[in-house]
Amino acid sequence: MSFRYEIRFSGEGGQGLVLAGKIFAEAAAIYDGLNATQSQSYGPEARGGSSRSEVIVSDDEIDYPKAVSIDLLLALTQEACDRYYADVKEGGVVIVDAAAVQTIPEGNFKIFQVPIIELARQKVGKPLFANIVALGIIAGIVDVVTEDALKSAIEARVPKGTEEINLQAFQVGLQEGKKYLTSF
Amino acid sequence: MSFRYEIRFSGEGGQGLVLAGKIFAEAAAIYDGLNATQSQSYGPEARGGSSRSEVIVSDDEIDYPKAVSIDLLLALTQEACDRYYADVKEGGVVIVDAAAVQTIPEGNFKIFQVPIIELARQKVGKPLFANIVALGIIAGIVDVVTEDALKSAIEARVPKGTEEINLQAFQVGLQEGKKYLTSF
Amino acid sequence: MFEYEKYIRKNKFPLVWCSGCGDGIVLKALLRAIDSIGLEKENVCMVSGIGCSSRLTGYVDCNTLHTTHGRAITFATGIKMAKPELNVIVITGDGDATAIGGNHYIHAARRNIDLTVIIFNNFIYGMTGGQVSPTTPVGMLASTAPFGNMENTFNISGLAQAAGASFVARGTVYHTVMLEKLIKKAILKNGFSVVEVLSPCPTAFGRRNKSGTIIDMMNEQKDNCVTSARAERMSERELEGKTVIGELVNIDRPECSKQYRKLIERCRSGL
Amino acid sequence: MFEYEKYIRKNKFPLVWCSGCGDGIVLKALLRAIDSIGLEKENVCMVSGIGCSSRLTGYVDCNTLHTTHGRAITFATGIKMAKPELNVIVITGDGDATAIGGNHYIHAARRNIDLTVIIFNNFIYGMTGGQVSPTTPVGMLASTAPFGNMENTFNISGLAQAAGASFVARGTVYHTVMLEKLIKKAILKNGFSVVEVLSPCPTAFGRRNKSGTIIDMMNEQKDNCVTSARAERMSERELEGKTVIGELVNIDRPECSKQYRKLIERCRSGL
Amino acid sequence: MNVIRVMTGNEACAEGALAAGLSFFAGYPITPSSEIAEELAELLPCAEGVFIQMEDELASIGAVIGASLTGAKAMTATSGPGFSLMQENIGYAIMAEVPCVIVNVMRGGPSTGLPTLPSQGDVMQARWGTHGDHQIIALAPYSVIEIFDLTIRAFNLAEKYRTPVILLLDEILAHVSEKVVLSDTAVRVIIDRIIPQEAPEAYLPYRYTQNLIPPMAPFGSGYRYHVTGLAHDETGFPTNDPVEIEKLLFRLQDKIIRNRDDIVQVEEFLLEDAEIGIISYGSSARSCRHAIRQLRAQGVRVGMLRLITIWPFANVKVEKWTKNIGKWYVVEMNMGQIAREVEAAAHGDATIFGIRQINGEPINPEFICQKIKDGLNV
Amino acid sequence: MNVIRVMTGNEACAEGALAAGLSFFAGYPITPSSEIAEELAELLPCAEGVFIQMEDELASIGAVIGASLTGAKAMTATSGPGFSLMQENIGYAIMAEVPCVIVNVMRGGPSTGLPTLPSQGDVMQARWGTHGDHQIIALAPYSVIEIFDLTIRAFNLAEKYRTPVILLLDEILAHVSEKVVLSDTAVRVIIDRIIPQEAPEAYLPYRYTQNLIPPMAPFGSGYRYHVTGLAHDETGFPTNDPVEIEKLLFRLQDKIIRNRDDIVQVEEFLLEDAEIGIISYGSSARSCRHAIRQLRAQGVRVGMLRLITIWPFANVKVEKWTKNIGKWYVVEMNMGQIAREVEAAAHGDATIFGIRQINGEPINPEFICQKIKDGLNV
Amino acid sequence: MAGKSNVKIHIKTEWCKGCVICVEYCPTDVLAMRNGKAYVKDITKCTACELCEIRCPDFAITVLYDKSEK
Amino acid sequence: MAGKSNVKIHIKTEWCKGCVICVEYCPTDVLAMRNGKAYVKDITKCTACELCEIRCPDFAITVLYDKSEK
Ligand SMILES: Cc1ncc(C[n+]2csc(CCOP(=O)(O)OP(=O)(O)O)c2C)c(N)n1
Ligand SMILES: Cc1ncc(C[n+]2csc(CCOP(=O)(O)OP(=O)(O)O)c2C)c(N)n1
Ligand code: SF4
Ligand code: SF4
Ligand code: SF4
Ligand code: SF4
Ligand code: SF4
Ligand code: SF4
Ligand SMILES: [Mg+2]
Ligand SMILES: [Mg+2]
Repeated sequence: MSFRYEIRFSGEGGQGLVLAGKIFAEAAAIYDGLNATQSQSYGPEARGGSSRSEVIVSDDEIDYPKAVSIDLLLALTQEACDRYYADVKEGGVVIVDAAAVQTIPEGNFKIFQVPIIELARQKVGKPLFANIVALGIIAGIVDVVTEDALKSAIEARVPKGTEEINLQAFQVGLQEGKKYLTSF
Repeated sequence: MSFRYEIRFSGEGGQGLVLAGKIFAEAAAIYDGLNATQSQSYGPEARGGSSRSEVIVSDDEIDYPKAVSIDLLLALTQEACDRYYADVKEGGVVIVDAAAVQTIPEGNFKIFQVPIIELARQKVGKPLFANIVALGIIAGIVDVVTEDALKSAIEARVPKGTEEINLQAFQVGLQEGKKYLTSF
Repeated sequence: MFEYEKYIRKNKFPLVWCSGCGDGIVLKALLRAIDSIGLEKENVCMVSGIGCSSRLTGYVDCNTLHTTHGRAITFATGIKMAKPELNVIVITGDGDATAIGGNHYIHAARRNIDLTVIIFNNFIYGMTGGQVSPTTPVGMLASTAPFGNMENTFNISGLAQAAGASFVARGTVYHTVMLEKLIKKAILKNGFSVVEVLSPCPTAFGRRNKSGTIIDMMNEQKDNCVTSARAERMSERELEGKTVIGELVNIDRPECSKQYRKLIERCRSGL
Repeated sequence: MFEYEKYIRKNKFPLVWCSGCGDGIVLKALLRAIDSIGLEKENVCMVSGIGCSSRLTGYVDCNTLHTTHGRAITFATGIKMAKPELNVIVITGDGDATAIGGNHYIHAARRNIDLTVIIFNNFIYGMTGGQVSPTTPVGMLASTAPFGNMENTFNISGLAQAAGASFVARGTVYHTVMLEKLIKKAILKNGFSVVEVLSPCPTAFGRRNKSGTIIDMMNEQKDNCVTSARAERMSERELEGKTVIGELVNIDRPECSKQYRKLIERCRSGL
Repeated sequence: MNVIRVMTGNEACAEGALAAGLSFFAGYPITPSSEIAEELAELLPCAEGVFIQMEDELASIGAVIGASLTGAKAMTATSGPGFSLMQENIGYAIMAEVPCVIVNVMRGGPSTGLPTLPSQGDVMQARWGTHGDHQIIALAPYSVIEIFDLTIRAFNLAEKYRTPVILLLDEILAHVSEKVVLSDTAVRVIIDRIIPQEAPEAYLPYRYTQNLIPPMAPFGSGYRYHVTGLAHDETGFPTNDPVEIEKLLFRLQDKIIRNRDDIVQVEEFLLEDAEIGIISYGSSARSCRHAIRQLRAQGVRVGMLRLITIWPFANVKVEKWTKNIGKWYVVEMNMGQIAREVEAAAHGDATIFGIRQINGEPINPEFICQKIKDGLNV
Repeated sequence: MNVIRVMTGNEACAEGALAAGLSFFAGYPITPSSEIAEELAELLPCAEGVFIQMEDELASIGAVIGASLTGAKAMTATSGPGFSLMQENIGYAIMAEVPCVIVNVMRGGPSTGLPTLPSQGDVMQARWGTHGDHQIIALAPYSVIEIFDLTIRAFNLAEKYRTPVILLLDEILAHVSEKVVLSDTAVRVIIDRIIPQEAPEAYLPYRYTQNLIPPMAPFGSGYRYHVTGLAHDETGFPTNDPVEIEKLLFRLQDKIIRNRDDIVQVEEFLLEDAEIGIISYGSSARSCRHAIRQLRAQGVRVGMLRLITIWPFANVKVEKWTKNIGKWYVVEMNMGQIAREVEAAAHGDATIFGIRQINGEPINPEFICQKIKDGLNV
Repeated sequence: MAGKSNVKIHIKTEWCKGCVICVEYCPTDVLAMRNGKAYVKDITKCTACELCEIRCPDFAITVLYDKSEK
Repeated sequence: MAGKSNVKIHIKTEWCKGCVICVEYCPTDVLAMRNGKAYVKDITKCTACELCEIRCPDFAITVLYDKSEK
């Protein structure tokens, strides 16, 4: 049977989670020849507040483009984590920012506490790169999309002139992620 | 069976035919205890052009308020006469202004050529009163609504201060009409 | 003798307007202005809204568009932006342009799009039988102002100026020759141009307000108007109760459709 | 210390607006103005359209009405005419008031109906993410003006004046104290009053136009504004590039809702 | 005492509104509705009410909603093009539950169409003209006196159910003059909106009361609350909570649907022994009555189910009658807008024929007779 | 060559329009449609086309009609509130037969409702929103690539039938990013309007041609004629002649209705062996496909008739399939707008259930599965 | 003032609506009304000033003359 | 400039959005930012001018002092 992998990127407005989702989807769809959809949800209030972006990857047609049972949840804030962990499926993966998420949810899933924002600050220079670092971490932990595809998608999507530093951020995440390596 | 009497007042804009129709309807409905409806039709162009006003009088409820077979047609212009005479029912009455309508329609109806406008000018003072003169003529010729009812309706409807002269116009018409007396 | 026949749709005559309605006089001035410029009928597009005055478009042998109430300027904007080589003339009434259509009027002025808007101001809603308009003078009667209008009125020309129009003028049907010249200037102006024409409505306005015949109403124009040139030399007090006619505004500002063509050029040349 | 708590709906806080959005500063000035007049909350009615700024009404503990985009003034007109004893304050954005709502804006000014309209001018459509507005300066970027805005802009205040407003003022969020005073005067004025407030949008306008932080944007207000009093003593050239703030128009004209009450009196007394 | 008058439909509408307690009218002139405004311009100030001619129809409906929020009984009147322009704010009145009456005097459409000629082409628009799911009440009188009565009823329903009510007239009814007998003494039922009894602090403007209709406090009466066109909870403040959204939208639906029996009125005219049924409404129903009398005189047993309430649709009655009578004609001055509804309600139980006319002329009774007689032979 | 891209529905709409030959866009921003305008603001000038942001939606549709009259392929995009404001002039475009495309990206209603959340609540409004009798074409794609294709088709139908065409998207489709494969080489069918062949003197702008669609001369091409929203005869000038009126209104109806076969498209998805049918459209149809696959995996034989053309309604297909399959679920994000149409078309031949959701959330496939499984036990 | 020779005034009565504008504003009293329509009372006084033509709202008057003579 | 005694500045951190306006426009450098929120760095310099309060868009600052002392 065909596979369907659901990722939810969550955190707050301004953390670039929609971009992360788009890059992931493009990596899958354009460079890995899979199907992918990406969507986001708008909070009740347009400004600020929590933000979420979902990517579905599949080798078949993707009918319903919203998450139904999440394979992987990334949460960069406590609020986002609290709100979304319950949607993660049994045996799924939850990656949280180690500093921002202090209360760790319990459930039938693997949890990874990674100092994502800190890594971005220290090893890339700005917390702004947390979204790309997170992409690296995901690539390190799960095997849905190839590293090469993600790199190509990053190069194509980020603003001209920032390709280098973004790829560096990806590498930082990748290495960190590989420490937690799991198999898909 | 109940009776239904249909009158169409026709001529051109500004001849007061809508007012004539309303007076006739009020005479029947308010003062003679009958039912009555009055309606008018607007030409394709709002300004000027031919004008028509229809009154239906009945002792029963009036369902369809438009003329279906006309009992009496008043025509103050040739155009109006040409346009409407065909809707007059067999044995109906057609009253035309003797000066304005030169081509007399042919059909199975009684036709009366009356110098209505001329009477208004000469005996009342202004051609403007032709509509009230016509009411008198109709009252003289057919017996649908009582003279008294028409007089009361005229008094109630015409602008304050003009009651006298309008009643005079009615009398002028009435006398003329009686010359042609017929029975209903 | 001017050959109106060259520009009219003769088989649609006689005109729908009432006897004495000023609108026919404006139509003639407009045709003479078009002729004097030498515009090709193919390249003239007249767009009107809804109202007595807006029926004008049916009579002119060019590209004519009778739209919805108040929206003529929006249709005209689409035409001008899509085909800037057309001369687009908007025919509208005081109600059409400044009541329901007021927003489009000020926005077209702001954009300074090259339309010529001729507003037939009869101070009333003629078509619907004499309701009050944003230009009905205070105290005047209308079917929906049976106790006399008590709302302040628009200064149609002042509004266009404040919104950004390039050319604003006021004319009357009495001053027929001047009217033709003002319309001509307005058409020739590169930018948003307005000619407000005081065009009496003897039926819906005149009758109710006992303004007398159309002659009385035109004589009133003769007696009551001063040209903008003369008005400049008059004091506030002398001007009281007078109507200023003639050219009121004539300035140069960037025009919308041409600005857009420049952008296309820029994109095309990859700048 | 001012007791804002008396006037706000505390349980709706924190405010929906972005960090640094000027709108909160205006809200505070408005509350202080209301307090300084001594208006009863029961008798204050705030009516807004749709937009970031229009979300303000949700936060004030009075009769509040969040209407449809561009139509706040029409609802407010109904309220004022039906219940003239209410103090009706309209909260609106540059887009809400002058793009989609432009017609109601000029008509309310024409009628000179006793509303106080506070226009939050951030030169952009904030709520929908930064599209060009009729006040976006020429050359500035917006999501629907990716090559820079090339349309001329409205002078919001000038438009109100031309349409007939009684009171027109312009303020900024930097000049907070003056803003409070202008709003107070506007509310007290018997007639149509407008306060245009320059309220920076760091998100939808600032980011795209590299205007820096909200501090940079407020400093720009500090550096670039001259009061109307001072402006009168400045030459055209000196005024170039400056923004005039303060009271711009203050005249007395018949007010609409009161005129109507007079008519009712007239009818009642059978005159 | 009875007063006998001859008046037009538009006059009757204006006077009915005043009798219902109208105190605010905002409108913009349009044929064939303008006389309603003209009447009220004259009558309202004398009744201490407000008449205002707005700059357009968008503004008219806005002002009406605003006035209603202060407690006024408020109305506007228009025709097709203006009715189209009002659609956005009709939706607002539905969402914010602001009572008001909107008169649409139908003329020929689409677009500017036939400004002076009658039609019934806006029936479906009255139901579906505004965006988003909603319910609406629409009434269609068929005589001048019924215009008077149903105008009052429109206000009663608006106030009772906190909702806009649409009164559908047509050019014929608007302009026909007809005898009406107005009784001074007859007790007229006038319903006013329910105002809150609780203290302001306890007031929830959109409370889920048992009858689904929250009491409504006039602005300026000491109840300070928030009104919005956004989806909102009981407090009146915006919400994006799916549960609250659903609760709201279902309440808005149910307050109308569950009260169908109170709202829906029909007239059953000579149906008891009928072998052929007619469904009609408004001025077309007058043509039908005329035709029915004529047909019956010729021995054809025809009757009519006349819709007085158009929306919500008289499903129950139509279902019942289409089970009883197998052949129906739906007579209307449009291309079959109500015929579609009848079709759906009949579930195949009866054959439905449309008698339609869209040429700007009223439907001639003779035409109906002919169609029905033609049908007898097949 | 094939180009693989990931794009949103709104982007696909903008690009589809350009591929169809769009050269004029006028609009006013509104969530969730604004990105269509934003894309085109950037792309149109480079394609020598015109983008203009108007002062409101009334102006937007006006400008679009004006531009189309000069020969441009013209479009606007909006959402519920703006769509309501456009209704008057949509009627104008129908009456004057001016081709154009109107995109309505549906969000929750009524009124301001749920600006950022999806719904399918404007389906009936698309059919009946403007006053007067009329026909309309409306299409509802269900994927990003289908948005691209149907945007082109919308232009083709508009130009072919001289009529406005409505493209109904919803918030989900507008904002979802999806893989699309665009082929450079595949021949895309692009239909342009028919222009007159006769000399200007002989041109009748509203001629009763055999195919009912009069050729259309662009303004400024030497054909000087008159266009009005009043009822008009073949010459384009106003008429009140009942015969001419009827001719016009029937032609406007028939040019759509007689071409149903060309216009109406449906997708029959796993219907052949189905015992239970689903009817759905737009993004709801994606939930249905997901549910169908799941149900079939569990042995439930379900299939779907997916409406691609919403209006004119796919009566023939629905009639056919409801005769074949006795149990149907109509799945939509509204209170059952299309379910009513299905009911009418089924004539009682099948039982119709609605699966509705109006809480701002997309319909979860699990919810559909559950409903259908619940139905198995009764 | 003596009129021009060679002047002809053509009045299209089907279009004339009898508004009297031409009569009123003719400087030399050339025109008059009869049966609600304008007619030429005395062409000899006509100066071919065209004021009647220019102001007739209904396109009903045409002033014809040989321009070379003017 | 010496600050006022008896002044208290209350910052409601739940409402503060960290826009820095208060910090920037405090004439005597009383306030500063920490973790994206404003805090009172040195109350002794505060003159109770209320400029911070008046300009805080988020109602997050309250300046409390005994007015009689002013
Ligand atoms: C949307 C809409 N509202 C109202 C009308 C009715 N209507 C037609 S013309 C008109 C006013 C005309 O007044 P004006 O523009 O001054 O033109 P006039 O007839 O005086 O030349 C009105 C209100 C309409 N056609 N459409
Ligand atoms: C009829 C309609 N059209 C468009 C919109 C979308 N919309 C909401 S707010 C807005 C513009 C807001 O701009 P502005 O009035 O300047 O307020 P700001 O958000 O900048 O404070 C728009 C276009 C709408 N809600 N309704
Ligand atoms: S009603 Fe007035 S504006 Fe209309 S045609 Fe008659 S005179 Fe002219
Ligand atoms: S987008 Fe701009 S206007 Fe809207 S809340 Fe944010 S800063 Fe304020
Ligand atoms: S041309 Fe001049 S002089 Fe001759 S009739 Fe006309 S107005 Fe009189
Ligand atoms: S001006 Fe023209 S319409 Fe008027 S009376 Fe003279 S000829 Fe006739
Ligand atoms: S009150 Fe004045 S001095 Fe004190 S912290 Fe605030 S701004 Fe600074
Ligand atoms: S001004 Fe207010 S919101 Fe901004 S940083 Fe200071 S306390 Fe926080
Ligand atoms: Mg007018
Ligand atoms: Mg703004």
